[in-house]
Amino acid sequence: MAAVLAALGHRIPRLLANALSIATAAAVGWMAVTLLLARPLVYWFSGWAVVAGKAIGISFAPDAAGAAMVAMASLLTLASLIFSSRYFDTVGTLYHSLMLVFLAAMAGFGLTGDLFNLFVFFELMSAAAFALCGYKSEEAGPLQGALNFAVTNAAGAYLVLSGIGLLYGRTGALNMAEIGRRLAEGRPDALVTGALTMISCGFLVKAAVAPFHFWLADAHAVAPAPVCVLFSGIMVPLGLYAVVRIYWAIFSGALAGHQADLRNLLAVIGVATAVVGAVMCYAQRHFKRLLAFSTISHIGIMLMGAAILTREGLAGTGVYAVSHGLVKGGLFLAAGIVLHRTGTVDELELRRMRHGVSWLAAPVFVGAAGLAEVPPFGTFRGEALMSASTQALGYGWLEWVKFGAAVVTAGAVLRFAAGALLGWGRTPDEEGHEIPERPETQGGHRHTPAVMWVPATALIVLGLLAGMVPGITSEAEKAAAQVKDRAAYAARVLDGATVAAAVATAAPVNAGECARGFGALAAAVLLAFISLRPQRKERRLHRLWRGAMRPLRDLHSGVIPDYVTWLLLGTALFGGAALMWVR
Amino acid sequence: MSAGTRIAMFVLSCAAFTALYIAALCGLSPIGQVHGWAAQYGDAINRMSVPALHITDAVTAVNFEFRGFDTLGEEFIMAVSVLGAALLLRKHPDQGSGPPQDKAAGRKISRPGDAVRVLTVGLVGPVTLFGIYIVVHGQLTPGGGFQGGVILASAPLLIYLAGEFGSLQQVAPRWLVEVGEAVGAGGYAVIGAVSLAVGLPFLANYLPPGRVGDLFSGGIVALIDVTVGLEVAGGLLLLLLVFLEEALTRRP
Amino acid sequence: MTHLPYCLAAWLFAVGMYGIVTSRNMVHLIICLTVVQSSTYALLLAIGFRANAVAPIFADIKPGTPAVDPVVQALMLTDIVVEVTVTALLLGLAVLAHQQTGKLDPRELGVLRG
Amino acid sequence: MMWLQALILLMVAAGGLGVVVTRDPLNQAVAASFYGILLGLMFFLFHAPDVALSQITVGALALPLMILLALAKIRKREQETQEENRKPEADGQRE
Repeated sequence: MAAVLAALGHRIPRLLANALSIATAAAVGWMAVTLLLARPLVYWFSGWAVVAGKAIGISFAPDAAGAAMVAMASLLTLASLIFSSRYFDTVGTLYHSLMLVFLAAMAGFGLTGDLFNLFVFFELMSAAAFALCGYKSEEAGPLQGALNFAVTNAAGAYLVLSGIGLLYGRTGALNMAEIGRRLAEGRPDALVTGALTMISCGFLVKAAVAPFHFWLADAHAVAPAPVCVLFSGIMVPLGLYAVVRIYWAIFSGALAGHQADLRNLLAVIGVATAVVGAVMCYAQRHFKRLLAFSTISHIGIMLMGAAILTREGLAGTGVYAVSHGLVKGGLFLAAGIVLHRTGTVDELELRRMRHGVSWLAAPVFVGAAGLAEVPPFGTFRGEALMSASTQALGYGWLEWVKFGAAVVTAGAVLRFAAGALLGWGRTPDEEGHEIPERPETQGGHRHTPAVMWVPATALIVLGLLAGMVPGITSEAEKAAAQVKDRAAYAARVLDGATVAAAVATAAPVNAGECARGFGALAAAVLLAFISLRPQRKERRLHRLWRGAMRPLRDLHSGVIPDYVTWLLLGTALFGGAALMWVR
Repeated sequence: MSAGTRIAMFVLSCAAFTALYIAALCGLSPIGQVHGWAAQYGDAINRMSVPALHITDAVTAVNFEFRGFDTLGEEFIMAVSVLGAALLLRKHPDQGSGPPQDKAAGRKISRPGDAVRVLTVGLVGPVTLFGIYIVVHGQLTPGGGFQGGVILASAPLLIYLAGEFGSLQQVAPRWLVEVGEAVGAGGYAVIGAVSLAVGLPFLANYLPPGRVGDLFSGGIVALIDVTVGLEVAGGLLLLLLVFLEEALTRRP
Repeated sequence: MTHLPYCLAAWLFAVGMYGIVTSRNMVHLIICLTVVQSSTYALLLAIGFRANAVAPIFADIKPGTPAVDPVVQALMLTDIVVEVTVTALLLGLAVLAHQQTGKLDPRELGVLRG
Repeated sequence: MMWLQALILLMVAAGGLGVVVTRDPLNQAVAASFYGILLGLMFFLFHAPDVALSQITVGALALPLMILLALAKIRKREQETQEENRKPEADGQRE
């Protein structure tokens, strides 16, 4: 318990020096690990707990999944703070305070057991993120990216709040366990599906799932690289985490008869997200924007894993999310180094100039292998976990979509590493949009300080090692079982019941999966190779590709009214589909 | 997307969304007729706030006691957006900074008359008093740290309206406002942490509840009320000052 | 008829969204966003309302008198703070974006495309 | 439900529409302030005096003030741009 409280004590980050803020992030991480290893507990703030079956106060109900998210958040914050200690020259304490509040918000978001409290932390996270995104306020790009980000996410937040209002009007409760218990007593109707739609879509905006994903690429392309690490590595997966959490804690009882319908709906959204993300990723030449679209694609993969609604699927998603966050964080830091040294992350410009960052190609290659789900990366272990139950349920085709998305995103990253960093191949006449950008740092461009390359490579290596931690899959399965068990969760929070330890069977890694992983890497290398060698014969192919991409590119217009229209359309479709189940 | 496509798509999806929303709303009980589980949270709090806490304003009881942790988060949202605004609107080295001068649009043309100036400056005192009154009576009557804080923040702005930007900077220099805001936000957390020190859960009430209707009833709620008042007054004033300086002095 | 007050929430949501989608000025768009947010106030207020009840202030009335739900009112207070702060941040961003680009029309800002 | 409450609901509904269709931001700031007062009245009539008080202070006071300050800044910048545009023209004529 002391751990939770101490985590809160750190919310007074004011005028902190570099060292102090790094120590704070490390301390929060240590506490999260303590929570992770401890048994699930419930902590009631203000000392008001349950009176006659009604939760009066606000509770934190951390379990392994939530604690793992917090540990992840603090690890990534730690890495980006170390990275930025030499990164910005005009670094003020404002930046550190914002980063720490951002971390505190993510921690609260991962641990809380109260629906409205979840919303409060969601808003706190958003407010800090908007400000961090617009950090380079002397340029037009970051401001526009932050505006797009802020307006769409604020609209999503109001959707969430409306959904919370609906649930409160029905159940008179704000505690997730209690709402779940009350909803399970009644029949599902338009209110239940409406609330599910509004809350899920609101959080899916944060998770950047198609068609709510537009803001992400804009925000990531322009936010400072260390901030991108947090956005891509943990904030976006947290949106997905919230959807998983509210579905299992609140709606799984009431909608128990509609699991197959929900599975189909989420799988379709996941496929759309993975495909759009992968294709757009390949079409980028701005490295940060390329990585941003690859994040969208990988969120689609994670959504497909969670959509299966099985223990293995959830556990796989968790392992995948952790490993992906580490690898993607490392790649964004690498992008930050490139920007620091050369003043640009544009593929074509980098190819034309002589730069001293060719060595970065090595970690980026390794990172790309991580995105391609090659063993022994954590992404591979996660994918292997997901695929078993996906195939058992007859959704084998999803695996092919995931395979394709992994190949294309990894191929695009490899293309950047080989083409821009090593200068291999010929210049493709690919036309992406240029984003005018100033370097984020001033002075000292001649060398790369250790505080920059160490975190970057360390994150990628950690992503590699994550797959080799003994027992990671069985622990993840135990955590997933906890998340899934609505009745046990409610009993723990409302009745103070102790949790029985879940048993998990460690799935052996089979050879087919390994072959699949290496196959993906081979295919990605092939893709990168082809795109760097435009033969005369293939010119026509290129033109065809560009023509086909035009409409899709045009959809990503950077215009807020468009984004909001997509938001409404997506919500209406989701809600319409959900309403069909109960009619 | 062309404007036409956008509107067409919007009309379709908004109509569908609104229909779904209304369908969901019709699942609520008729207005004013809430009963059963749905009514019990509110009823329980209405029942408990006077006997258990000696707080006569149940909304304040929820805000600062039963769900005090939400309010702590809310204070941090306020603090973060002030930080954020300061970060965004900070001066960049390449932007020249002249001495602060009043250059808001239209202000050069008409200075307010003496009578207006005397009146607005004269109002500062009563408004400040009223703000303090609203803050400290939070647990008794409608109002509290938040509402009172906003009123307090508006008092120094009256000075600005009277056309005295210079005096505004003297009355409410930025560092003072910043300190007030920091004390407000930090104070809340410190009050909560003291609960831990005396062996209670975070933010639990450790002071005697006092007499019903007294100014210092409600235990730590009265204290929290004041810190929230400070935080909101400081935060809002700082936001307005940032915007004001932005509007008055910054040159591209 | 008994559900009509709830529908105010749906109306405000739709109207605010209409404003955002058709907006030609960032400041206008941000104000429309506050209208969308006010729909959540309307919803929460209607949910907490009780017929034949008083305000949840027991200074002058006997404790135990039927009163409206204080919880949603506390939520609305939080909501209002969120509104001010998010609006302030957005306005700051819009002002800065105008400084950098000289444009306010959300349809013309597009630096980021494709 | 009393007729007064029904009336204020209708007025808020109309007020929301009014804020949205007021396209000029300066007029809209005034409309938003008025809408803030309407919302405050609505809270008051639905037995939420705490919320009413904060809505009136925020919605009718703080928020419009922020909008006005933002607009003042934007207008100033526009004037400067116009002056800058005029200057090169004048220079051009001199040559």
